[in-house]
Amino acid sequence: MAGNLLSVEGAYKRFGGVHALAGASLEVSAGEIVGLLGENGAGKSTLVKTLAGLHSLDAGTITLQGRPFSQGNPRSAREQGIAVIYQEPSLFPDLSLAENVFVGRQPTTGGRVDWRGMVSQTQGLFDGLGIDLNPLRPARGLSIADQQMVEIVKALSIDASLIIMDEPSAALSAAEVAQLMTVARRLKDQGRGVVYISHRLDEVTELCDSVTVMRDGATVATAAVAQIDTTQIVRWMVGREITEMFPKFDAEVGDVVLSVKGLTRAGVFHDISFDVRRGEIVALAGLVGAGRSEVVRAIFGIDHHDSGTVSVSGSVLRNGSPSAAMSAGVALVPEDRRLQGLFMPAAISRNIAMTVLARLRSRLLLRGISERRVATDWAGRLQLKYANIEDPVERLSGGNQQKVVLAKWLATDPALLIVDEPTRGIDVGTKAEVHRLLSEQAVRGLAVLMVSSDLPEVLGMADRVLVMREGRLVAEIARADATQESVMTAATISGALA
Amino acid sequence: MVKTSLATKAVAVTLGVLVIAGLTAMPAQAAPKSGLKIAIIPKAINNGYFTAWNKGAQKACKEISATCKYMGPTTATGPAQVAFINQAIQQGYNAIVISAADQNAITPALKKAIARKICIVTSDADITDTKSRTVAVLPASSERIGAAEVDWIAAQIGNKGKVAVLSAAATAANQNAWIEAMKRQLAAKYPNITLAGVYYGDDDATKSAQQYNQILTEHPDIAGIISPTTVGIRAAAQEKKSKGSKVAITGLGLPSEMAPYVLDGTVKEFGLWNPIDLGYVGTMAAAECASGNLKQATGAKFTAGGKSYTQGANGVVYLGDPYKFDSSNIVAFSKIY
Amino acid sequence: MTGRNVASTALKAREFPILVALAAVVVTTGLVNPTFASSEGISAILIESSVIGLLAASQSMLIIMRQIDLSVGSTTGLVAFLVGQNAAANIGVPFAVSVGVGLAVGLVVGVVNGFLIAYLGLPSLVVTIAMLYVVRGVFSHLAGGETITAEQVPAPLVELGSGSIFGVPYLFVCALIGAISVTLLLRYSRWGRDLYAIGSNPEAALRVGIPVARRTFVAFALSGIFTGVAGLLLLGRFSFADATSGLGIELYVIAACVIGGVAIAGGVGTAVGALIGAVLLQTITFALGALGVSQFWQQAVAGALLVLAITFDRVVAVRSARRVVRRVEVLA
Amino acid sequence: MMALQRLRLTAWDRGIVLLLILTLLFGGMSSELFLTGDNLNFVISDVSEVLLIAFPMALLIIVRDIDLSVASSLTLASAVIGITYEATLSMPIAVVAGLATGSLCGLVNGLLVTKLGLSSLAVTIGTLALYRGLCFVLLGDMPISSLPMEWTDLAFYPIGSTFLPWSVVLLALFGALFWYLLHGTRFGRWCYAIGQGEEAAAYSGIPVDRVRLLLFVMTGFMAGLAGLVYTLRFASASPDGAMGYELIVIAAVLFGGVAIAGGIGTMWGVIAAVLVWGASRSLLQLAGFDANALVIVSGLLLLVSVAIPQLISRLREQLGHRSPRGGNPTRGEASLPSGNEVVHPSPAGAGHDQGSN
Repeated sequence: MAGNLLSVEGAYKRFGGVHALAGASLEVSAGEIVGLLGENGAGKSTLVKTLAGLHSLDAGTITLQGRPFSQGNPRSAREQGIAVIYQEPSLFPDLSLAENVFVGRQPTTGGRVDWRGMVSQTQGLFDGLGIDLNPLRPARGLSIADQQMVEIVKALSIDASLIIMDEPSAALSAAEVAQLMTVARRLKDQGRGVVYISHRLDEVTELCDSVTVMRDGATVATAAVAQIDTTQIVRWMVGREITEMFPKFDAEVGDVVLSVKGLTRAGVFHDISFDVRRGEIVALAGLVGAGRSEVVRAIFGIDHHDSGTVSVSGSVLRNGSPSAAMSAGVALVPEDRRLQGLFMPAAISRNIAMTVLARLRSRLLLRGISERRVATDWAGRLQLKYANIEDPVERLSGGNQQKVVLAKWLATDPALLIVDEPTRGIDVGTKAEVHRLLSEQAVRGLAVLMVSSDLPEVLGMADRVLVMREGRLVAEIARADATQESVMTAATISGALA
Repeated sequence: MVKTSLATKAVAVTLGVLVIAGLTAMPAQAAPKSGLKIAIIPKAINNGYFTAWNKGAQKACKEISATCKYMGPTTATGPAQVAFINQAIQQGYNAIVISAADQNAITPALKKAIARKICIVTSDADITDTKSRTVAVLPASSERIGAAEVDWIAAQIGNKGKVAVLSAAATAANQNAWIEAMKRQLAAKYPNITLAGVYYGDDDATKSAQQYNQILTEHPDIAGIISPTTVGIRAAAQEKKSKGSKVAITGLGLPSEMAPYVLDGTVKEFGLWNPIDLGYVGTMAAAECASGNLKQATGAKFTAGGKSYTQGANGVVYLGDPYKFDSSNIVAFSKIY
Repeated sequence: MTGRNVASTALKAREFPILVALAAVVVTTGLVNPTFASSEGISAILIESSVIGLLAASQSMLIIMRQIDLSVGSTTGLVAFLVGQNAAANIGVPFAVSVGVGLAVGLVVGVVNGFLIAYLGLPSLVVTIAMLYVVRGVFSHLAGGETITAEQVPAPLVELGSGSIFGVPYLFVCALIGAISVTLLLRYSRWGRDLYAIGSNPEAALRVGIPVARRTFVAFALSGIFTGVAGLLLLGRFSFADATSGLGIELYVIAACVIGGVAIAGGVGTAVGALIGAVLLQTITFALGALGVSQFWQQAVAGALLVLAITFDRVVAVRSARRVVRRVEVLA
Repeated sequence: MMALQRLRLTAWDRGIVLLLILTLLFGGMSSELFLTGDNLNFVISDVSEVLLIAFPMALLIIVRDIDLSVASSLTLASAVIGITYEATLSMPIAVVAGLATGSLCGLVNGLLVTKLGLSSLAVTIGTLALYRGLCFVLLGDMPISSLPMEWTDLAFYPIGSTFLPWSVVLLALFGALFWYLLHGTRFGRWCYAIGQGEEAAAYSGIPVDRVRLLLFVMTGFMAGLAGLVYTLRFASASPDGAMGYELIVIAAVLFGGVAIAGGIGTMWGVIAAVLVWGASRSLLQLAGFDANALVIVSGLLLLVSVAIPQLISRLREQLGHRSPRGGNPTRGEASLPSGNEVVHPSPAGAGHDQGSN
């Protein structure tokens, strides 16, 4: 191919027993935007990390601008011309934007940091991309979109020939996505290669020249965008019928358990009203940043809401009190497992028993043996794979960690189970187990509210799909009517109605 | 360089006699037992004044063949001294000579020592509860020390103007007693001298110097500063020397530390008793007590270094008025302590 | 973007309100008690601020990178004592040797701290509390009851402690030079910028390839050298040293940094700010006296002001963060 | 060792308890004065205040906070006790006033930290100066020593015919109480949880700020209680008492195996550490070391207490063991079984019970 920039061939990478990459390939030409697609766990992020210099391949070749790419060193990857922009930017909040762009390699004149030069170079890069930010302002308080822009500028400042954007749009609003696309096109016009990773197929088809689809660590298809449609892409990504994956049992739908009325938190979400009934799995869909996690956080009481009510089984919950929510029978499996869900250095038993300590006391004394008993019981029920119930939970795999979080909450015998991104970053096998578990809970009579960005999961599991966009509830779609298209349309296009 | 006056010689000789007397004098009555174990506890080790104090104590010990251990805390607080009182109790010392860093806090510990038949003598600084020690060997009565310091400063400033006091810690008992005496002396004898304030340097060189500057900032018209503590007067003298102020400085200081300031005119005169004598007499009293020759009783006498000392009320023994140092005698004394 | 703007933005940040507070204290107190604001009064404040100020300036470097050094008080005293002792034991020793001794002692403590913290990964709070005791104990043992008095102090140090240039005491000139050089180092060298980056987001710093351990080690070593200089200043300042020199000043140093706008959470602040904080702390102490506040109230009021300063700083920080967010929201 | 294992101590705590036993044994052998009732009475009295404050300080550091103002709170409580007694001539009222003062000091710290979100290190450096200043405001240059004999005698005489000082009653009572609180209640589990992950704790329904506030108040209260003991022990209330105790307390707690980064530590370790500290001081003193040596040893003990676990973990890494936590895996309250591995490579989980009961 003329102007071939990057070529990855026959890439293999194994972590322990897991084949993260098993014959992946990727081709990028200068001046081309390639969409890299695949489900969670398909190997995209391993491939990206390899190109960022964080991993080395077990087998396979990487050629960059005709030369072999030297792997395994982030700094060297950058020097060879690859810049990676992650979904969650990691800037230095106290440093100015100019410095964030140039951190560790500030321009110097005679050994002295050339602030003026640095600021004007940054300003130049900002201007070149049409970014309206003051290079002297600190990064603290920037919106995610602006942080992404700074990361892109950072990539440009090292004059990267290949820029990889790992789900850059996940947390952006529609207007911000448009701006991002403009920037991406400008990069392309400058003759750079761009790899664009996204779950939003409409974005990919709009922006990219070609797509590469990965599944189970291997590249399954590469095609020019002009020649294919989204249905084809989804088929490649999933590789089988979606419904097979999701064990959905018929549950008897009963009384209203959760009733949210006019819930508002200024600037975050507005006038949210919906019900969830016994035996029902309701999905809260939408783009990241649409306010879904914020809504469930407010329901559980982590955040205060400004107006509206949350009632569980008929009684109104106290605003901003997780313990009140817990005693009313609400359980929340949070979005960020490591930070919010688990005490990583603590024992598995401690983690599972944490929510039910009040019940474990026997004769005034909280005994470790009762913690272990309840933990072993739940670990068994959830088929948790562990060596010792007192091992620190950080030794478990991601999927098993998620089971610990589920166990911790199911142990409270909740009436309402809220799960936020329940299968993010979990291998396919465990993922199905988690889904089966959620279905079983619904059958047992729990009300389940599920926040998910994983569209197949939403479609496969939910009895009803609620769609949020920019802090508002914009659609309610019954299971029968829920399709990729109907949900995505509601989530992305303003003015669309269900 | 400075001509040694007759008076100086006389004093030097007296001191020498005192020292020699200790070696040669025949004890008048029953001699103290030999082989006593005596703990010498200063307010804090690592302090030049108490090093001199200990010198006297060790001298006494040598004379009576006692084993004396100099032990104490690194910071001058009562509670910190208690650990060393306990050590003396555990190790079966016969007597303790202590300069009380706190007039109250060490009393319970001293009572325990007394219960173990250990003789307690306070030297240099006393405690409030006079029943918790046999005798106190103190430099001079608070009245005399306070009055003398006021007299010195009055002479330097021409009996009028503002003076300030730069003291040690706000809780230092002997300093507070002297300051009260100073106030009485001012009221009685010097109507034209006003007391601008009392400042506390906590016997910390840094803080004392800062307090000196604070005094000058607050009272630019200050005529004199009395610092009844060796750390304070030295810090004040050094500050005056480096800043070139005209304020008169007096108080209680160690001749060896103050000599340069007296010789260059920074300080005209100041005074002190002899800490070596305090340590010496205190240790002798402790030895007498431990030998069963001394009890607390007003009017009772004991000898040390050939000199007889009489207990006043509550077992207090004063060594005599503070001695005044000036350019005529400082050189000779600076070699001694 | 012009250089002037760069400079003004830099100053605008956090030091400005402290300077305003400082000016306010000086002016109001000066109105009540004119000698306070006289050149002698101000000179006295500057002298008293010098040692703490220099220590605060070098401490700011550590706090900016989320570390702390509580051993500085002990080390400063030790340096002062050893330099004096060395000069007294070797009469006629060149002044450069005295300086060398001081800096070397400071450097040794700094290197030990730095090694334990940077390469063994021990928490700096614990290590430096431990070193506070160890250094103080060794110091106390070496010093015994010995005092270093004026005639033992090297003459240039005595001159340093008492002289002034254009009415500004030499001591403060030293502290100012120290603070400005740390500020410039931290502002204009990549090395210095790395410290801010480490303090602002340690994980991201590792990710962009900043050698965090090496930076930490060198910063502690450098801070040790500054502590050595502070010891020389202390000796010059008082022409005196004994086993209690420098006792307990570490908390004043930290307080000066906090007041001077160096965030205890790292990433923010300047050495000059820390020096201004030290001056403000000292000014308040003097002002309370000049206003006739009783000695017994002074510490309480100073403590209350310190708490207020911390609170105020936090409130301002939260406010400005909120303002930024709101502005972004309006733009979006 | 079996008995110790049944107590479910982690490696570090076991080490400290072992060190305590060794110190006592060595002390008894090297000096006949050391294990006398008299000396033990003194050692226990001498550590009373530090130990009383170390109990809550351990919890506070476990939740990743710190209180540097404890010595000042202690002295302020002592001052209030003295003044109230002088004013009312009623010791019970004075004691209540003292304890209330301590608690109030803690409450102020806690409110500043939790409500305003300030760093506890910075706040308590400020209140350290503030509370100490208030002591001088209250007492000026006049320490109060006119306390009733029947109370000061409590600190003076041992219990009955034993050698134990009366402060042992408080130490045992509050030691048991704080042990129970940390190891036997939900509240204790919450403390560990907050220290191990504050956000996860909030997501587990733990009232994080309320727990922290309560711990600050407890610390203040215990400082007040220590103030009472201090006042009685030295039969006086003085504004410059207990100088520098804050660092001793913190050093002792860290020496006891509580990680400064939070989430790790046991009450056993802390109690043993304070006793080791007190015993070794006494031992050194009896052996004729001077005060300077005591200071150096305090510092070295502290340094060793953080360096050794770190070195062990490095060593384990080099030997190819996987370290469960970057920090100090051998000190894990949380990583109890891995603690076992350090001493006994045999599989853990031999049915022993958690929480030392």
